[in-house]
Amino acid sequence: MKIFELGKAKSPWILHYNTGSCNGCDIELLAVLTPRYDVERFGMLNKGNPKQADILLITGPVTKRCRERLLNLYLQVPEPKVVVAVGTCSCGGGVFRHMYNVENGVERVIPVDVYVPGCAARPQQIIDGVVKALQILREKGRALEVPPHLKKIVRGREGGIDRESLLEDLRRR
Amino acid sequence: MLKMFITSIKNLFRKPVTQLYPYEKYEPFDGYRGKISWEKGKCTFCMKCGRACTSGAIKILIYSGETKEWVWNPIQCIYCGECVRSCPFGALIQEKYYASPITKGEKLDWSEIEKKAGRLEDRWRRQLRDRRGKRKSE
Amino acid sequence: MKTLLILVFSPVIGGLIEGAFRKVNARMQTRVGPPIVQPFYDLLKLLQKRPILINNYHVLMAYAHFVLMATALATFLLGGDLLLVIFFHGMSLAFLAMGAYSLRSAYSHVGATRELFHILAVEPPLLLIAVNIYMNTGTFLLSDVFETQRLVKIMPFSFLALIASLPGMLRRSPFDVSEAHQEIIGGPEIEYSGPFYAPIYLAKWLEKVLVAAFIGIFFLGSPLIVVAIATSFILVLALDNSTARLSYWDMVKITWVVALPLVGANIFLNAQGVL
Amino acid sequence: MKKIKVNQEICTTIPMGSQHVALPEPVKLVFDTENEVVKRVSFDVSYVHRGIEKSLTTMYDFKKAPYVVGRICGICAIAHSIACTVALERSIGIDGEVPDRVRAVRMIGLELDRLQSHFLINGHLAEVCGYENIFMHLWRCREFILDTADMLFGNRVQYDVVCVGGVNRDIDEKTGTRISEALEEIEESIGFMEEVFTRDKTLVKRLEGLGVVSKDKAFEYGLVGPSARASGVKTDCRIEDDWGMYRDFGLEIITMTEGDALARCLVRVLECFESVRMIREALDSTSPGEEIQLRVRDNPKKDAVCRNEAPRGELFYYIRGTGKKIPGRVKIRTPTFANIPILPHVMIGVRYNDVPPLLMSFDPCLSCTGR
Repeated sequence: MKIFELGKAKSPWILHYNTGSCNGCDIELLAVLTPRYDVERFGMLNKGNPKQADILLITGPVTKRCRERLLNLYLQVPEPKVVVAVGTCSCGGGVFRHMYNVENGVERVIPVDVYVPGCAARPQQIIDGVVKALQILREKGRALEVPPHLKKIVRGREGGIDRESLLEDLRRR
Repeated sequence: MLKMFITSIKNLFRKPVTQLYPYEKYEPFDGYRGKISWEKGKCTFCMKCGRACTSGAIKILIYSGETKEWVWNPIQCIYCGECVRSCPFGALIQEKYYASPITKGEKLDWSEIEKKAGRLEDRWRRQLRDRRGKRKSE
Repeated sequence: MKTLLILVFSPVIGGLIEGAFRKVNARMQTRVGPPIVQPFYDLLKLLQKRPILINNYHVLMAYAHFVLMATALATFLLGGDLLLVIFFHGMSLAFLAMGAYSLRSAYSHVGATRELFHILAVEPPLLLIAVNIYMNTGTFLLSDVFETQRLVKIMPFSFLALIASLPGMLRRSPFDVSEAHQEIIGGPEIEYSGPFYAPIYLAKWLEKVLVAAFIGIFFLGSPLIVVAIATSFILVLALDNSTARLSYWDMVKITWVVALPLVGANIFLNAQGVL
Repeated sequence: MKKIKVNQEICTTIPMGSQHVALPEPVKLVFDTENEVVKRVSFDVSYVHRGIEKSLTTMYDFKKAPYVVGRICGICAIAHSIACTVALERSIGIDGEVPDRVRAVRMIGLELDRLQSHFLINGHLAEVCGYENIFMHLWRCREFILDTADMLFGNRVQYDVVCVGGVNRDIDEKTGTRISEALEEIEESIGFMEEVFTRDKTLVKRLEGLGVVSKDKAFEYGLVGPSARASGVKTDCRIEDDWGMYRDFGLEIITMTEGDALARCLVRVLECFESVRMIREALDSTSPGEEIQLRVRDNPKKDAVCRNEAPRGELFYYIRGTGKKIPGRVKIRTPTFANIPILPHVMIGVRYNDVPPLLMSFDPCLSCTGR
């Protein structure tokens, strides 16, 4: 229905998690909420609650202690969801690449949809990234609309993703 | 408390300070450390920029023949400008525009390129060593 | 027919009020703010999310919260008993707290306890205001109350008491203790997600309509009714933007100390026949 | 530590973190509360350990070190860069030759950073108190400071302006005059901040008498920075280990005696005035056009330390030079590391709703602490 289409990409509620970044991107993320940039124009709210979030904004190169928490948070966000890696170090490690306690980037732990470059990412870049994420959110929302007779099969297939197997996969790495 | 109360009500009738960014164009200050652009003609592939780069965002792939490649990863760069300062030929210029975000498909496979550059550099070093060894033995 | 109209239109008006709240709040902070129909976008999105169920009881309580809030509003607008309205309103908040207690989440428990304090703070002034209305009109039945004109003239202090308990009812700073975003991230509603959060979101709109109707009672028959409602809401928002959050104990104390004597004074003056 | 008996059965355990709205950084605090009064606290701060000290002795040569240590913490990035650079310069033995202009530019960078950091934390403190409007206003004012930094150094957060032997870019006269204009605007907004933290009733009511640290306690736990100064301890590394020209400019150490959360905020506010004065002095005392970068030929060869006053307090760098390109040992002691041990002691007996403001009043930076 057309009216349902409207709601898809108009109200992204964000969840922000710092996985060991330098705080630079985190404070820019907070700055994005303040009067100069004001992303509430796009309906974006900092919910801070994974169960009510749509967009995960992740900063930092994912330290080894953070990755299980990151995975937990990712699994708690209901679909459709989009992951945005904010800042150089969450995209590929940045200066922290190949340090001993660091997974090089968020993509090693959870799938990432949009990469926002910059060290630290400017508010303008973050807004650009969010706008891009909104398009992806709309597409993902469409992909969720599976015809009812196929729903059983799809659900069965998606049941394969559970926390234990993902954790096992992480430990093996 | 009272002052903020009055200010809040006054703000209702003032213009908001928000920049409507994606709809309103934003011009960065001169001297903003943005994207790195590379001029092919001036570059001699001396690898100084690659060595100066803190985060390893510049890789120079020197294949066996004349084919050489300068690769810069926008999502690995920390935009410190050290490569621009280290370039003796002025082949690198830092633009004042920031890089835009990219999606999954547009991303370079950086670990693959890192490996490749390492392999090529090793080979190149070995060749250099062999040549020196030959010269010494002669 | 009237019932149907109320059922359809009150959420729409509630959504618009909620949108206006967010817009005005943003403008007070010198921001642009979301479009005024933003709450509807939010609701549509919530309905389309993949559901995550925690336990059945939890979800049941969310729906009970919504249904009782809707009943309270319908009773009010259809001219039912004022005491019933207040009872339904309090009951609906209690259901929210009960839903929050059904989990093992610490934030949820803290939020639920605060929600109960919330009921404790807000309901007594409302009840006393109802008693005051009964004194002046001789009935609790709203359909009869609707016929009296400009109640504010004879009970101005009660109206002030209602204004004083508004920040508590609308969960605005200084009394937004039960959702306290920076402390317990939404309190009782923290574990609801997607389509199960939607009824709670809707109930919030309905509560705003209910509050607006409560203010409207005092200005019946006056052309200023809309202006009065809008002004009191703007005052609440300005207060929200000029105070820090206080503790739940302060909320109960301040609401009672300010609102109860005001209503009491009005009752006394009405009894003496001064007003 | 105060001994309070904890009844396990009626206790509610409230975890806070590692992901929480009031915390921009991952830190886990677990509170055992009775009737929302905190009875026991446990801390876990090492979520952000990345191994930067190790990498400085294995991966990066000393010329890249200022850029890498800048990424320890984005809020006090330039404080880290300067401390590292000064320590390296002392290790190489060129710290006496650094021209005055370089010192001035570094001072301007550090003081701008201090300004934005103090605005940031005071705004965030107001937000966790539930006072959203102050947060929005202070962060709007903070944008002026960030714009100034953007104009001067080419970035908003990570300035990356310091390098071993000098600075990367000079401030020309045109920008200098523009900064002086911006400084007036900044001073006005500091005045606004002062008014808020002294006059605003609800905010003062919440912060007054919250988490009192006496002078003796502050000595005992070795507090640093604004938290120590709010308790009356007169300490400032800008005076004690002067790499710039702070002693010449007559920097005043601001102290207060109350030692509560409000005093910590007010110390920060008053320091902002002092920072603005320092920037003005630095701009006036030197002129552009001098040499801004020394040629560094040697490698670090001596042991050297540098103590620098970051926005949060004393920042300590120790570098062991080995004569090679890569130093043998880099030791960093960050301000928050010194400020954390007292937190469990002041938190006991506090209501849970006062915990986020109390935590924020100490201005914790876990990225520094975890490294």
